[in-house]
Amino acid sequence: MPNYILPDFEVERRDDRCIRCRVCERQCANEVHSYDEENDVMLADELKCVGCHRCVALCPTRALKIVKYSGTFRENANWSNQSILEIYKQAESGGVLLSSMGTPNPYPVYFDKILINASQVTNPSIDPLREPMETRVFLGKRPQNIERDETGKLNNNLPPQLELSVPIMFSAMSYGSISYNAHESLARAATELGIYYNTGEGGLHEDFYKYGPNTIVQVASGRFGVHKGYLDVAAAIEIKMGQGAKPGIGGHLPGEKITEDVSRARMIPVGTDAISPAPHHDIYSIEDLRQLVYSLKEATEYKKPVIVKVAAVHNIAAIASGIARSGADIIAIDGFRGGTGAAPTRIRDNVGIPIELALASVDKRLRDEGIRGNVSLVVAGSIRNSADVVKAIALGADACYIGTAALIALGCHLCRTCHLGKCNWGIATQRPDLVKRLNPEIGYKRLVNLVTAWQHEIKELLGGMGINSIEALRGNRLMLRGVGLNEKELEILGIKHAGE
Amino acid sequence: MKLVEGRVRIPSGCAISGIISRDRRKFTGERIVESMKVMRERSNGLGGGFAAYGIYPKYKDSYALHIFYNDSNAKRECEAFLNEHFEIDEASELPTRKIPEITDEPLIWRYFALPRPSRLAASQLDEREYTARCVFAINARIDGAYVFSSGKNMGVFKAVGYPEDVGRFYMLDEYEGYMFIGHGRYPTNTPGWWGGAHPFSLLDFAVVHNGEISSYDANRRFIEMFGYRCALMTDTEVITYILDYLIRHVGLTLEESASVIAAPFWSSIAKKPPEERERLTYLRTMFPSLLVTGPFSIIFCFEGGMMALNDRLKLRSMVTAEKGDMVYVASEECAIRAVEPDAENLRYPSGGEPVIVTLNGGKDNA
Amino acid sequence: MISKYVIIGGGVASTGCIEGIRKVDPSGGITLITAEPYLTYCRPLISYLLEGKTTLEKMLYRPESFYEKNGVRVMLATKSERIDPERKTVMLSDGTSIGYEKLLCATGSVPFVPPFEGLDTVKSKFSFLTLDDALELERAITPESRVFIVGAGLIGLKCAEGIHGRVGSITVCDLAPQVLASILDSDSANIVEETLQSHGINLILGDTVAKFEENVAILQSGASVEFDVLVLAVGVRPNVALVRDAGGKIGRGIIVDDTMLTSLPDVYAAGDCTESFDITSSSSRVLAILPNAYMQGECAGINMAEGYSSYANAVPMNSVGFFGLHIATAGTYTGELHEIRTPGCLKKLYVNEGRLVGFIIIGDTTRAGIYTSLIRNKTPLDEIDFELIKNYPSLMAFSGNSRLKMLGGVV
Amino acid sequence: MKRVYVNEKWCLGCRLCEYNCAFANSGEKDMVKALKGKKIYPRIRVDEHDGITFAVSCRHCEDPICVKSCIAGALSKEGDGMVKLDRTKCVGCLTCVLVCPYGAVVQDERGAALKCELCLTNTAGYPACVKGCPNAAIVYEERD
Repeated sequence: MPNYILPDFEVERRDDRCIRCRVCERQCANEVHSYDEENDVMLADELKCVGCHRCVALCPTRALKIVKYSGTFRENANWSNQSILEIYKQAESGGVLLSSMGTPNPYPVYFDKILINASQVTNPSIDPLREPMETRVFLGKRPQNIERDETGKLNNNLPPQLELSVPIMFSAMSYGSISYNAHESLARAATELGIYYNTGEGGLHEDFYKYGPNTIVQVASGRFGVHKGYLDVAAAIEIKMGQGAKPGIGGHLPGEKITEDVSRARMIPVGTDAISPAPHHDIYSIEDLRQLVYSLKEATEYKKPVIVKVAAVHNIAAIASGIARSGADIIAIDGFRGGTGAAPTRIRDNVGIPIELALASVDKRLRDEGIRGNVSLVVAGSIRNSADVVKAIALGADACYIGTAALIALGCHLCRTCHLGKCNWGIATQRPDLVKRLNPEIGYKRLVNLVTAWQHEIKELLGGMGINSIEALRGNRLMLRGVGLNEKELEILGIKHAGE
Repeated sequence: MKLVEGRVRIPSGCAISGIISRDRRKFTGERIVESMKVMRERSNGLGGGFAAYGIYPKYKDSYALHIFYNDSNAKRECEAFLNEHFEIDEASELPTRKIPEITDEPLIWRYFALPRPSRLAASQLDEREYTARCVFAINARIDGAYVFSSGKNMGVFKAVGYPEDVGRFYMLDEYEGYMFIGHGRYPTNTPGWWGGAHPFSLLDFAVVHNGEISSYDANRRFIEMFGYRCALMTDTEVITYILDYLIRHVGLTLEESASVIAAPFWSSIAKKPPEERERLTYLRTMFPSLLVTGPFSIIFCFEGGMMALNDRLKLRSMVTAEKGDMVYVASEECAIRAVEPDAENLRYPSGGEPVIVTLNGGKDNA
Repeated sequence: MISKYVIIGGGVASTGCIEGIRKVDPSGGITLITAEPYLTYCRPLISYLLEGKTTLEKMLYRPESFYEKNGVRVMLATKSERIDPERKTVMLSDGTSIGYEKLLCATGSVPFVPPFEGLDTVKSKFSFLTLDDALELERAITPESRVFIVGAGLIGLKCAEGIHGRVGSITVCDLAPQVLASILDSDSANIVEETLQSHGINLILGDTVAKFEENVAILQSGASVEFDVLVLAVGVRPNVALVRDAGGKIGRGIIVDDTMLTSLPDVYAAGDCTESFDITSSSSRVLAILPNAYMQGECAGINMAEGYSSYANAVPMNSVGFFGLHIATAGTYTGELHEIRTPGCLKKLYVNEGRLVGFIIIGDTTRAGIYTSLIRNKTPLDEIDFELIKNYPSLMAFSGNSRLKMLGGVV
Repeated sequence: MKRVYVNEKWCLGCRLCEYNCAFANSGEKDMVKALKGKKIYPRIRVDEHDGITFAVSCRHCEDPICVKSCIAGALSKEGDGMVKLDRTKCVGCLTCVLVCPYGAVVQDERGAALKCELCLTNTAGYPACVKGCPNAAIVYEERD
């Protein structure tokens, strides 16, 4: 069958700088580079290049540059290169197109159309270097009433809470979709930071049980790796109903990623595909969810908060309100720009709604119904920096999940080929020679640095607003203004336009 | 567009003062006016007001409703509503003194009323909650009518003008009470309307406040889940509602309420003895959205006494002093000296430390 | 006069001894008595000196300051005549004597000169052991000289390389049918012989001098060699006289235990004058090689200063090059032979009772030390991947864990 | 003393250490100028065999047999514990190569001995192999 596919990238090698150390060749799992002994030249097979920049990053003389392939099809306003390319691929393969990470398509990023307030004159901004600036949050239910004992002393009638030093958590990424070393990096960082990471639906490797107090374990439609010990060791349990990148779609981890260790963690045979069904086959409606929530609470003696994670879809507000009444302690909403290890391209790029709008409408709905205090809201789906965190919290979130940002901190270069399992950065792969490229000793420090840096920035932004505790920012939409948004968008976001 | 409370958020700096006799000894409103006068600098003539307690012994069991009307239609509509929900003992114009400094006054009426028993029973609410809801209803629904005082045996008097002029206008020198608070306003943009002046009051709760809180919308959006409607978009309003919610609905003590709205920092909580630590952690975890940040100093009054409180960083000035059974709170010491030259035990309460004064023999809680 | 420590002989064994003593005793007085007029220099370098690869200054084994720093009194050009173990004194050539508490005899070796007939008729004849030998030889040679070297061992051949290019011709003869008979087998020797011959050095092997007639050497085969300068490099003998005369036990060399103590009380010996136990052949031999001398000296020094050290795993070994061709050998050549020939490299590994006991490498000697340590540590080959490192020595042959130990900690 | 330690668990076999070493000891300021078109003689070498890779350089032994064996007195154990090679004294006999149990002494283009001196004797001042290792498989630290 003829192959009409063009390369995505070109390898530009400055031969005057190349010293033939062949690091590029050794480090490219896609086998783009090779050395021709006879003519003493480095060759490149560009069709194989995914633009992960491993070679560029390691080239000691900066002789390499990966650039977008300059040639194009005869594209036009309607038929973009991408659309043409996809048709060629499908005409060749007859299959569903797969891709990884969040959608690259130019949908509006509302975070970028929201600006943050600061104090001038009428009230003082606060200098985080001089005054305490608090970023600690607790996630969980708040009871309706207080209780006192006979002496009038307040009883602690709070259900189990998650305490976060900063309102950021590492979102669900399963062991299998990412490597052992990536998991260890996340677990260690979460522990050091006093936050949480999430196992995703991959079970929990026995080596990581020691990080249990900072671990959120996931129970998803495949129920992989779920057993008493798994639930008991965790700080919280997350029921995954959906994922922003692929709402309404299950998961599929190809057999080659099910290695000895992965199979043990997932409790499935080595080499078999791990398929998570689209729905939970014991949850066909909200009351079924309630049953699962409570059976998990029963199983763990009501000692752990239960999180329900859903994808941001059109009627998310109603869904969230349902969940809030289902006994869940925390609702996690994943926006459609969220990442994935592998998803059908068409789904990823066309299904769901942006997290900003979903969050705004859910927060409003829960308040209108007077039940916002029943649950905490965690949002995900492309939180890219500390400003996104601040905006999300001002819109009404209690905390944010970061996935892609964490992976980038670990070295991910967003080449979006996780599903190929040949991650040159040792993250989205199970190939031992690639996995070892991510040394958790380095990885966890980079994650700690990232979150610490964001925490500093959050404090700066809070101080500017004259706020010295993150609680006072939650839902504080007056601190936000929109730019270039229409009336409807402003109304949904519940914010004023800049200048108002 | 004419700027009006309720349409725009109006931050403002201010002067506050409060005087209480713990033995319920009565004194005239002249003193609070004198005390406010020396802080004229802190106001800009765009709002002044007072709350006076124990001034209506004759009707001490009825709710004294002070209402502004823009016009007689508003009055007619509102009185229809009142008659429907209340038995009114007396309705009269609130006595005022015409002075050049105070102009454009609305119709100002006063009603001594009690809920109609049939209605009250039907509502399945207690008398206070019933009355409060009626107040919200009028302020929200009846255009041009605004209830600015709704407590028993107390009254709020406020207007656009400097506090001392407002005091003369309302003839405060002719009222006798055991507790007064005053407020002089310095809004950073111009309000149109008398209702926007302070104190802000609900039932027998009245609050005067100096500051601009940065947590406003977080507090507002949370408190509105419980039936409150922040019609004025002022800090004073939301703080009053927060205290009303915590005290009247949740049932926290004044100290506990103070530990919620001006919660100690986690770092200082960590240093407390275990039991105290647990209590404070509980309150912060239970009511995170009622933490009030940004600068404020408030005096919160209720029938049984008052609480003075600063924001936890003490970003606004506030002084307290005593003389005999009298207790004084003010933005500045001079405001106290002006009415009590030999005031004793002058103190500058630290941030988040509530100063609670209750009437002798009275219950130590709102 | 009395010195706590007395060392006779100025070879590297003496340096080893000084450094050994100082590891234990920072101050005890040390006296070094040497017959040579020089501070300790690197004897094996004399051929490189002639070759111009080093200089007199660089040949010093330790910087001049070394002796003062270590509180060593050095007596140059002083011959020790006799040891009196009862009185614990050493008589010197100048008639004086010196008392000791501990004595080290490191007298090295002396050239062995066979009683050739007519040797006395040869005017210009030299040994090639000491610096003076080398300097005298250098004075004697001219670009025209025909140099005849008797003995194709290390000394003879190194001498040949040293003067190569500075003389008219060089002829080397040896009774043995090959060169370097003491360290190479015949076919590895062949490679060396080719290299030497390709550099114009004449080899006469399996033949030796019957008699000298002034400038002519008549060989047993009847052939004759005309020469201007004669170098006698037939071999060396341990210099055991002092200890023997004092009644000490002598075998092939001075007999010492593994603390380097001789049979005489407080008299130690180290270096070429001793015999040591070769673990590869499990026999006592004279190992006249520099590393051995240093290590014996150091061991003796430590024990002399009442520390404890034992030196019992001597391994014969040599690393030497001729005209760029490298030779590395160690141990004994018995047992099962593993031979690897690659372009420019011949490698012979000898395995006995599951252990590597010796090897010969001609050519690329990269990482030969890994083989040597297998010999020294008597590593059982079934514990490592021997096949893997036959071609190319590498720590890869060890298990991950032992490698972790080797590379992970302080060694 | 601080030594260079390799951890094969994290070694990627990329060989950057070899090139960084060669560069650091080249005396050049620019890596391209230093190494372009040249055969390199690094003092650290990476071994590779079915999936296992690790680098080896001088261990700076407490009791260095190479120093004792050097027939030219060119190798010495410095006060700071570093095993130093005086290349002006070395005559290239390679006895050090014959005795080093780690195979850590290598040869330069002239056939003379060459070994790691922790970049303390060149301009780098800090082990270039360590600084340049992308996976912290080589570290420079105190151990016992």
